[in-house]
Amino acid sequence: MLEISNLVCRYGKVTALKGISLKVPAKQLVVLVGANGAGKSTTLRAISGLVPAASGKITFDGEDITGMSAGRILSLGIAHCPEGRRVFSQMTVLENLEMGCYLRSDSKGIASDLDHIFSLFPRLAERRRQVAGTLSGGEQQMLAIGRAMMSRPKLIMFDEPSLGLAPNIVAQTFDIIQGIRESGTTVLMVEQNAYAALDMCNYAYLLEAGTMALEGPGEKLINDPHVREAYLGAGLAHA
Amino acid sequence: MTVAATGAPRPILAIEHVAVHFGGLIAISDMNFVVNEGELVSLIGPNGAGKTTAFNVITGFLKPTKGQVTFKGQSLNGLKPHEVTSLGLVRTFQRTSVFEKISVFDNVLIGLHRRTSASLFGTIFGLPRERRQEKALREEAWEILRLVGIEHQADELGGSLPYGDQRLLGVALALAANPSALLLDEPVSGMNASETGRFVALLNKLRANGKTILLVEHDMPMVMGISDRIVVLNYGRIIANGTPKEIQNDPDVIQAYLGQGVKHA
Amino acid sequence: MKRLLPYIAVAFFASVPLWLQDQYFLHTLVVTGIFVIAAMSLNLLLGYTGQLSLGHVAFFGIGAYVSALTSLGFSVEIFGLQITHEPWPAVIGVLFGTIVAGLCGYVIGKLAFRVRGAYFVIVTISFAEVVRLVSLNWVELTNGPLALPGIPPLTLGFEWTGYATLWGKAQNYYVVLATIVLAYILIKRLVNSPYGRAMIALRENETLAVSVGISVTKYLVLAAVLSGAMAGVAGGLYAHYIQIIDPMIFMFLNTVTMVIMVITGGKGTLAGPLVGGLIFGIAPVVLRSYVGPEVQWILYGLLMILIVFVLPQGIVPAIERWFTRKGGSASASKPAGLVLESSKGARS
Amino acid sequence: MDQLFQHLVNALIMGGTYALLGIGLTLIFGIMRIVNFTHGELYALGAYMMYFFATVLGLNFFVAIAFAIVAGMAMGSVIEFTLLRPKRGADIDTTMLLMIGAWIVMQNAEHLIWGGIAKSIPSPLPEAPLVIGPVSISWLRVMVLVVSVVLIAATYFLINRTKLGKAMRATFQDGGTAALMGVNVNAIYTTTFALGSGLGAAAGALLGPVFVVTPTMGDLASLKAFAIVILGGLGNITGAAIGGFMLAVAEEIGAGYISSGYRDAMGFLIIIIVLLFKPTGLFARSERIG
Repeated sequence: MLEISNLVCRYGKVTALKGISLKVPAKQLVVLVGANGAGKSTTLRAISGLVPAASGKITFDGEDITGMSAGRILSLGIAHCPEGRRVFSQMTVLENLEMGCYLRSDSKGIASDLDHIFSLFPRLAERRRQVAGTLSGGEQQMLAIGRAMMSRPKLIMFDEPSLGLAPNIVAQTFDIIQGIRESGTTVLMVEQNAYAALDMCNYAYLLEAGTMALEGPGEKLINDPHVREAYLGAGLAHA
Repeated sequence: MTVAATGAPRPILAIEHVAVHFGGLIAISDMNFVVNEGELVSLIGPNGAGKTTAFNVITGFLKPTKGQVTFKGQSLNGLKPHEVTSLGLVRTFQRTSVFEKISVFDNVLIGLHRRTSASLFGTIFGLPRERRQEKALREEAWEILRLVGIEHQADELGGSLPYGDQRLLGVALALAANPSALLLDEPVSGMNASETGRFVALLNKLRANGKTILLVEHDMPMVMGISDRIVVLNYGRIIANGTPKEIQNDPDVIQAYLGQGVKHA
Repeated sequence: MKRLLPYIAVAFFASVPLWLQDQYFLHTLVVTGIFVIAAMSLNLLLGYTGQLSLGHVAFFGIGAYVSALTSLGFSVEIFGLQITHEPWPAVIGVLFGTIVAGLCGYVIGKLAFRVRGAYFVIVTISFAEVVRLVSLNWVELTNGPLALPGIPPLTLGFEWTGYATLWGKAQNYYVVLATIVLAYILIKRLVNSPYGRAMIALRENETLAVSVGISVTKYLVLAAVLSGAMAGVAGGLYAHYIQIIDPMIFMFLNTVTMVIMVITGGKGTLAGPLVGGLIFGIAPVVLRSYVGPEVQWILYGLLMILIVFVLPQGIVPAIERWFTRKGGSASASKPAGLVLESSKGARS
Repeated sequence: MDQLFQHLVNALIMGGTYALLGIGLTLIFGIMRIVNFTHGELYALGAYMMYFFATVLGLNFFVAIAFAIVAGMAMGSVIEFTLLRPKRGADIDTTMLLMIGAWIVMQNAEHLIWGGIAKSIPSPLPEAPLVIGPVSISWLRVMVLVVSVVLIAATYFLINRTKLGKAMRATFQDGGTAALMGVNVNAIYTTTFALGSGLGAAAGALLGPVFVVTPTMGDLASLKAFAIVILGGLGNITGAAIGGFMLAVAEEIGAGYISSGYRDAMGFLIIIIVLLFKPTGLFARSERIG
């Protein structure tokens, strides 16, 4: 469904991605793991059109989306749930969700999708008139996920959904993401919490300093000592 | 704990019961640790664990909600960042570590700010004392550049240096303030292997000169290789404090970094 | 060559009254010189600390009014108290004007510590506007819109030397030139000292500057005081040269003129305000014979926009860069855009 | 006491147009971080356009107001497109200098086109004032108040109740994430600048007939708009509306009870005092860190 080949991205002098390739098949959950600064977020930002590609190609459903505007890419069906949630903190819960479907104009469909989100997250329904900045971290995460779902995407990308959340909320968040995939939406997730992510995914990629170091089914990577090394440093392989 | 055999460890920096809340969000809850004189301690932890927040509290850029930081026995509570620097506790920054549009040499001269006592009057009238002082400062700036190993680039603009050299210049700037303790915020992130190698060599040199160093860093091989002691933060709380070996085999640390959901390991 | 340039410039400008026949043009040069001093003072704040003061004319005007009133004398009633001041020599007036303007700089500098960026700009504008309205409405003191006429010219000298009264344009020209040279030396020494470096460091990256132990308040306030005082000197010279001042002196356009001078010449460079000041001091006289004042101002505005787009650093750095590129490697080790005298041989 | 009522009514009427001025300016600052020095000139433009459409062309008074607003919006779009868009992301000082340049050009162009002599715009409304008890108000001023309140309400509705308004607020809070939602941030910037300019022009179109129209009328308007915006907190729309009325009251009281010469000084004194004691404005929310 989504295919990246030889993508290179630069921020000024620093090359964040040095020619990576990956595939996300339809209706699957693919994760991208790796240590801080490996280039995970940049990959997602490049897919959504927020970071220009220096070279390489990104295709979605067979269409070349490299260099398209963020709005165009969104309307093709790729939603991006950004790192750190980034809810509009001074707008209400409802307005945040409405921003999620900014490009849509089918009011009936929007209304039913809103109902769907509210049934999925009853906490948000209770607080629909509340300003998002006053929500707890977990509630903000639900809101960010709901907002991404409001565009009725074919593919949702999550950037570090567990970041800064308490462990029980993390588990809940992963359950929701699992549910999204089961309902037929493709998921590409970047996650630092590697074991949990690898445990739930269909396929995984390990990024290291802007290059793909390893790929394979989740259970295979979990047992690969290379993953642990990537996080905690070498010299541990036999620990 | 693991301080060299020069006698009992003498604490230079102590963080006691520090907590930081941003609105409802708890960035740091009850943090306690000590850095001893001459020690190299690393502060590590996953993203969002509160490391940079901790740095900001220690150096006066952020006021803690609770608790206090003491340096050389003096409480830093309520001090402004430049006053903290004056006590000899100097930091570097993750991103903006140098003055980009100023020459490397002048960068270091700016760093030497704290060492001058030039009077405004003397400066404006070009009195001998101020001239002598200025000359001495320039000498010292050269010395620092040589120590760090970027003296051949003295005339370049700070921002035009290669990335690794910029970070070295950042340390030179901090060193110019004559710190007894140096706080480095992710100094080698984004460096390539040879740059990291140079940086580690510099750190070792500084240690040999008796500087105390507190490091926040993600580069695990480097942290494991150089630290006397490692403090691990997760969710704003210290989950481990020990030697690199102890840390590497600490199940809590492994869980913090790689997450739950593992049946094996 | 570059070392000699300032001396050549001073020698050239010192010779001007000897051969210039056109008295009106000499007058233009005197006024331009006064504005150059004001622009230099603005550059200290805008160029070296990065604080855009759009009320700078207030310091200039305060210098002018205080100096004029000190030398004219006045008698006002404040809260039922009659305060009368007998005329003092003009030189003392300029000195007082400088001190009062410097004190105002202190107040504004203290404010700058609390509010930055857009807020600071607006505070400075408001300050100038309040001062203008006071000068307009405190008729008992300032004569209001009717202007303060008959301000005595400067007198120089001591009791034992006798006094020389500066009636002539050429004499005033030399006083202004000397003041410019003094101001230039003062700023140059300051900029190449720990004081100036601290200011530049704050401009370039405040967080980093603070981390090496530089106090924000101390240096911003210092820059504001020096800048205000220097603008006050310019105002005092202006009052005693023109010999009549009115509240129009506080017009926002006067500040804008100073800003254009600094930006065009090159903010944060020693020569910038001199070059920009000369251009914009003389340009109106040249343009006057071709176009009306409105068109002139339109051209100013367009030029300002153009400068931001084409030469954001200003003329002086652009010329320096051009010379370094042309001059080859001999002096090219010193990169363009450099704000401090660099390393090695530089003397203070 | 009667005097006080009269002052308060006068203040209420001026306050409406001040609020328009302030909202226009704060909108632009809040979303685009631009200190718009041309704001006063857009105000003057509104007044001149009013003069042109109503007096020179003899159009219906209210149609002329609408046209003047449209002209202000068009001018705003031009400024945004030619000066600000190419310098997107530049620091605030750079855009400030551009705006100062544009301000000089606009003011002197007005001078050139219309001459320095003040223009007056006759109003079609009855001459005899409306008298309620001790207070008397001209019908023209009543109209000014009504129209400004309608425009304030319309702006409020646009920002809080429409999709465009939501996109504007989202861009204001987090441009990057707004772009992720599919908002065309560039278009929002242009719209915002046009809208803010239109409000400034509206204030000019309304006050033009009350006072006279001169090329320098924009200067004081700009400075007052700054005062209003600082009172309300930069970027705070409701704050600007309240700030507008507060400034008007302060001016009326200052002029009525202290000295009319200092009427215009009130705004600046307020700025300085507010910034000294509460630099974030009277109605700013406490800022969130992190």
